[in-house]
Amino acid sequence: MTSTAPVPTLHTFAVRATGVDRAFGGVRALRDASFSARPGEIHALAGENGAGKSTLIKVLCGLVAPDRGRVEVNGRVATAFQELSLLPDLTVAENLLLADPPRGRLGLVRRGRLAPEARRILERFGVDHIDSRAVCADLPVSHRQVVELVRVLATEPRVVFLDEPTAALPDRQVEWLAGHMRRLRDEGCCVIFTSHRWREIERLADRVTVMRNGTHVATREKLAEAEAVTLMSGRTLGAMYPEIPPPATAGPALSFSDPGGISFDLRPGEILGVGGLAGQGQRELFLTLFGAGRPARVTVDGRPIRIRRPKDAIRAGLGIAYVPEDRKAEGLFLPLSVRDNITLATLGRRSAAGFVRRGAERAEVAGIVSRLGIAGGGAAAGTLSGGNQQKVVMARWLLADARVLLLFDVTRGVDAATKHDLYRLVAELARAGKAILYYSSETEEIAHLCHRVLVLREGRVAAELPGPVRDAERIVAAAIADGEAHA
Amino acid sequence: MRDLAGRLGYLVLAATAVAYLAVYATGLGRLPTAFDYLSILNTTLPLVFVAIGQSLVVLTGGIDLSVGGTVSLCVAVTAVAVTGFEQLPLVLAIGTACGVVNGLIVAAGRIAPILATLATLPIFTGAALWVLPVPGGSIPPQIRAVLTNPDLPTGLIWLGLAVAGWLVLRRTRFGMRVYAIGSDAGAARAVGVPVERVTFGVYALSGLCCALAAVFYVSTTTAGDANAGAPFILTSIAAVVVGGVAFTGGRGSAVGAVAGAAALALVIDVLFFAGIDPLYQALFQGLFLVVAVMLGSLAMLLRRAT
Amino acid sequence: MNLHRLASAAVILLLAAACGQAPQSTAGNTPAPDRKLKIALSNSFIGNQWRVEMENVFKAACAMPPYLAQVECSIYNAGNDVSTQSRQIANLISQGVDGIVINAASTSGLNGVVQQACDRGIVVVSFDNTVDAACGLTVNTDQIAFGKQLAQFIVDQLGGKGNVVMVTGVAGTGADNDRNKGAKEVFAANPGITVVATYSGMWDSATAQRATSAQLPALPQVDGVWVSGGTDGVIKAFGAAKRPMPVFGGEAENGFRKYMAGILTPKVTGMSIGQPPYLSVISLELARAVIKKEHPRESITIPFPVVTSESLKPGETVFPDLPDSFFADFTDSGPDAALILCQEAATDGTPCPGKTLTVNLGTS
Amino acid sequence: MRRVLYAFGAAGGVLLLGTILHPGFASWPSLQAMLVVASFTGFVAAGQMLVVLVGGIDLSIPWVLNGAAIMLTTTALGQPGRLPYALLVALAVGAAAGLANGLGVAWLGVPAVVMTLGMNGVLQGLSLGLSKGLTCATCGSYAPEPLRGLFPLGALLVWAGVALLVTVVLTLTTFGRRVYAVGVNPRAAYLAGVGVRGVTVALYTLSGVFAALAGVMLVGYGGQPSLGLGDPYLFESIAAVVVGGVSILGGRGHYAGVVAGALTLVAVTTFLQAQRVPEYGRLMIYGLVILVILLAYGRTRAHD
Repeated sequence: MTSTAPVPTLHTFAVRATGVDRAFGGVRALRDASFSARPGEIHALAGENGAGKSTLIKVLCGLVAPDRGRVEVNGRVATAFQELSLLPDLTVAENLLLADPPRGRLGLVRRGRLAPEARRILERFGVDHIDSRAVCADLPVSHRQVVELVRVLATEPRVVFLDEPTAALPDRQVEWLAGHMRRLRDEGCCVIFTSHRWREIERLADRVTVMRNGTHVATREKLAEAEAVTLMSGRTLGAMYPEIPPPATAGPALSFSDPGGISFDLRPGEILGVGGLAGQGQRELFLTLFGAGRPARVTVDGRPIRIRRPKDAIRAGLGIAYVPEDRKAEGLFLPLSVRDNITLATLGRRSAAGFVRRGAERAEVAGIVSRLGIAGGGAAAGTLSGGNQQKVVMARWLLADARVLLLFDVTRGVDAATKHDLYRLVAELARAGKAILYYSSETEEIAHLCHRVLVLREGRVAAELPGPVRDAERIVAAAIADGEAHA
Repeated sequence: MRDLAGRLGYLVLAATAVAYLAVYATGLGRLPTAFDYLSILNTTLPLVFVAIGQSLVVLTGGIDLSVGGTVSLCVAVTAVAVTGFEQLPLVLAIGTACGVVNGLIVAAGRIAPILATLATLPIFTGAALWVLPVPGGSIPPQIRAVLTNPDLPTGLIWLGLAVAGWLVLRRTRFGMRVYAIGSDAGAARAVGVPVERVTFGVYALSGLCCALAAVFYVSTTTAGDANAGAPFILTSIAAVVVGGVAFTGGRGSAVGAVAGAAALALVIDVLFFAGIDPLYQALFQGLFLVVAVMLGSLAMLLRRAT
Repeated sequence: MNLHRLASAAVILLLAAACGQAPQSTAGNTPAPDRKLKIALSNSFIGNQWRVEMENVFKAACAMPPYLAQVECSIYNAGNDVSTQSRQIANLISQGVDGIVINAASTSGLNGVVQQACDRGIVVVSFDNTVDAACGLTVNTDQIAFGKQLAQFIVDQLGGKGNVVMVTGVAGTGADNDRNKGAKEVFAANPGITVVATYSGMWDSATAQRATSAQLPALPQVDGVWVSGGTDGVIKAFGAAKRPMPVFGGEAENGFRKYMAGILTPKVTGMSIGQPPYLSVISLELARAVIKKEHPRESITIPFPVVTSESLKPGETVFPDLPDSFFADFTDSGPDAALILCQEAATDGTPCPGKTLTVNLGTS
Repeated sequence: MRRVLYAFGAAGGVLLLGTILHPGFASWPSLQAMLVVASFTGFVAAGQMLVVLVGGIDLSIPWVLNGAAIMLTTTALGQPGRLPYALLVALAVGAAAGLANGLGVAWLGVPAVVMTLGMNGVLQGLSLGLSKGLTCATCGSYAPEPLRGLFPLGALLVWAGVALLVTVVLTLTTFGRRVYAVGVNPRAAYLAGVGVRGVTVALYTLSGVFAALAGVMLVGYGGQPSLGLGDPYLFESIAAVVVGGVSILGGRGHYAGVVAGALTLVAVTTFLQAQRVPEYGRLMIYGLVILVILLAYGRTRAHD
């Protein structure tokens, strides 16, 4: 924490942060965080979700001002954000050239030149299969991710931040990206990226910085996975996951059969994992089952039921619950109290003539809050930490007596301790007879938590693995087997 | 289908124009004359300019209710103070200043546009009443001869310049940024668009457009009225939505809004020649607005379905 | 789908039609004597009772001899939007009408198009909210005199001493300004009179009532009230606040006259001057007469009908069966009446049965 | 809640200033008169607030109000016996218009501004056309006596009733909880099983009903409808809602604040009239007051 080292004339660092604090609402995303990266290196920023990586990047590239501390940057910076920063209504060409469009006399933008110029850039990066005149909102996610990366790389920056650049990329595009990262590095550029795939970090990074709970833990040139996990989570690998009890042998709680290529039975007490690379139809599957996508037909206790909207799923005689990954957009009402958030889906059961029976409500909320260990019960949901927020959403569905839980990447953006709590909770729910469909962007979790794993590829089941798989590599292997043919 | 929504304004204009020709021809047994076109052109010009300004604001996802006050104020100043071409810049400066005030409140004060402009509307209207307590004033004939000559289609030149001005603006970095902000202000900021500055500029331009509209207004009517701006609030919004500019921002164009303004003007004529009972006129204008926009929504729905 | 091209084609068609048509002179100056004259009423806004009556009496007059045989009438409303009204007048020019009778959305806003109508030999007569354009004829009452006479009545009743409230009309309009100007002159000339409050009633009874209610508690004793419009609302506000009734000078709302006549209680002392709705019929007659060259091309100012609490006659100047908001001076009365109309003409726009309408334009 | 206090503070401040400059400004008769005038804004703003709570806006208020007022008088024919029936018809007109707005916004995806603006025109045309400009001589277009007898105290009780009703519905019922949820995050509300479209339609319908109620009360106050009756209430209702601290983005606000907002606006107008500020000055100061309050709220936004 040396705060004021004199800046050398020949820069030994490309970016440097010293003693940075930053809080959002009540949540401290960065506390006394320090970081330094050199020109001509690929520097991985590792850490669990919620460790402060994204915030650190935003602080380093100047988008977010630190509450305290000091940030120094040498040279032009470009950033690819985790939540894409493409402008949805603009074309690919406009997005690529927004910062520096081709201009003619009088400094006017030559709109006719936009598309060809953008096409040249796309060609230069070998991705000319993307139409430069297409409107971004109409592109598939993987293409959008590529456009975002091209936008960043094409500006020939001296410092590049790539926040989860591979999350939505098919494997071949990951190779493509790796090539460009190396080229930039060799040209003396400083490339900083984050990834939740350790394989990529090992393969690409010259140095790794590990963060935990908003602060710097270690910076190493070589780092074995086991040690990294320990550094990131503060505990050892094995102890992370609880024992999962065997599922009940009863008939399926829910059967789903989609002519599109996914069918499965889900038994009470069973945790069924849904794996595969990101964006292979997992989200669509979850939303469909919950009635928020295409209309779905499921069979419950032998009865066929149509689900056309979430209300149907919640009622449906079985209670399906959906816990989304994006709590803020899809799960929570941030300014409303924890109580309001928890009871929203079950207001009908605690009301008389349309009035909320507040006594009953208070008791139930108090019960579930203490059972899940939600801190800050009376406050607005927006002031809670990520983990507590996720528990609030879980609590909502537990109160609803849901029998089928659709848990979609529920551990994203949650600190290690809460993650551990959530795993235990999932195991406990299974033991209590809930049927659970589980997806996580961290394949590790699926490998350790699930009785069975469906591996999806392009919206179909590519493989079904009996669990616990334990070795995440096997899921990844199943996900990419003969995948090259499609990419 | 995205294209269909974007071209809503032209389609509605075309449909209204055909309807106009049809009712005119059946009503009078002949086609419209140059007089008709010229008077349509001259009476529509003020709305065209306000609609251009409004469309810029709506493109960034905002809305400007104060256009009514700004137009009133500029009409008042034009009628009172303009004795020759040399005073016109003063009017334009006052309009722009009104826009600057809105821009400051919206961009720096971080007040929602609809509220900021709701508050400035009575302020500007009050200023107009102060400048011109009674309708009156005048505009020098030489200005009128150049702007909205009743015998020559000089208005076409200004309409052309307005559209050309938009096309030029569309080709500046500023123009691209307007769309970027309307599309997603957060993402635009993340990629380095100076959101506050552009927002500020858009409101200033809207004020300038109101001033231009006011000058044309006084030129067509030959005198001023401090209540002149009020009808422009809702009609400019109507013109913008009929013109296919999305209320969420980022989609549409000022030329579409121009088409929307022209369509709204033609609707009046269609109702006139169709001999609709005057008491029911508002009914048809309301239906026209809703149906025109519903077509746009329908186009978007179809697009989403495909 | 090439909708864009389709749209362009339609617009081009429109423009082609424009070029293909030689500009045509529309109206002849003197129509053949046997042809029916086309006279249109272009009204700005139909949103108040006065305007409705004004249109109704126009409609009724057109359905009565001699107009029934001589004139083909039409009516257009523009919703208080100047550009809409200008479009409508332009369309009337295209239609080749012989005369246009206008109640304008803006005294100044129609100058341009009225000039064009004049240029094509169309007789334009504006009334009530008149048009400034010099070529047009006007039919109106003297608004400054209106303000003065009401004010003078109050001053006389109070013996030149007391507190007076002024309830004005819609700011920024000519009539409001003229009436206020007249009144202020009179009040200023009487040092014993203090104007203790001035606020706008927007020429609307409900608004005047609300504004007065909100004002009254903060006002000292009020001896006289001068109202530009919405008088019955002001009286109701005084009644609700249990204030003693001052002397009123106001418009010709039937409600005000009911109070004056004691049909409604409390009976008030007052003077009621109307801007008569039949201005539209006088304008119609002026237009007809000018086109037929029976009357010189001159504007006329008609005297406004004046009644006081003493001179009211039920069924003639006050109508117990009609609503308060009704303007009671839809017909003139007395031996020198400009015209006499029946009740149903004003309420329903239907012709007075078996009657030939004679409109006396006076000697001017 | 802080904004509600601010709103009451603003109202109190204006009244205090008025009392200092005009003794008797805040006396009971004066206050009562101001309350009655504020109640009309209060009725309309109740509906406007409900719509704003889910991020919408209702521009059809002027002619919903007028249409209901006209329906009331032409149905009641001035006879007390027909009053209940007439009241029902008038409120039903408002409900029908609001329902149509809601369906257009929630099911057809028409932007609220456009849908309600169009509805305003539609109602204007229908009201004028069907009533022939209200000149129904035979129907003696008066509000029946019992309605007129409501003023002033009865009307204030009605307002208090509305305030109580809106507050109770929003804070104590399941519907109220759902309203705030939809206002804060419609997507999440949908995923929590809330019928977002149903809630939206219900709120627009209620807005229509409240506008109609305002029309009924105004007819009772003035004794009869006039055609420009609703015009002042469009922008005034929005102003009362935002001065009352309701977030225009939806999901936040209380009717108590709106009551204070309506009072503030009326007090400001009355004060300026008492000060004999000319019309242009009144307009400018009115705008400035709204602006200052908005800026004050803007500063607190970061905290709540």
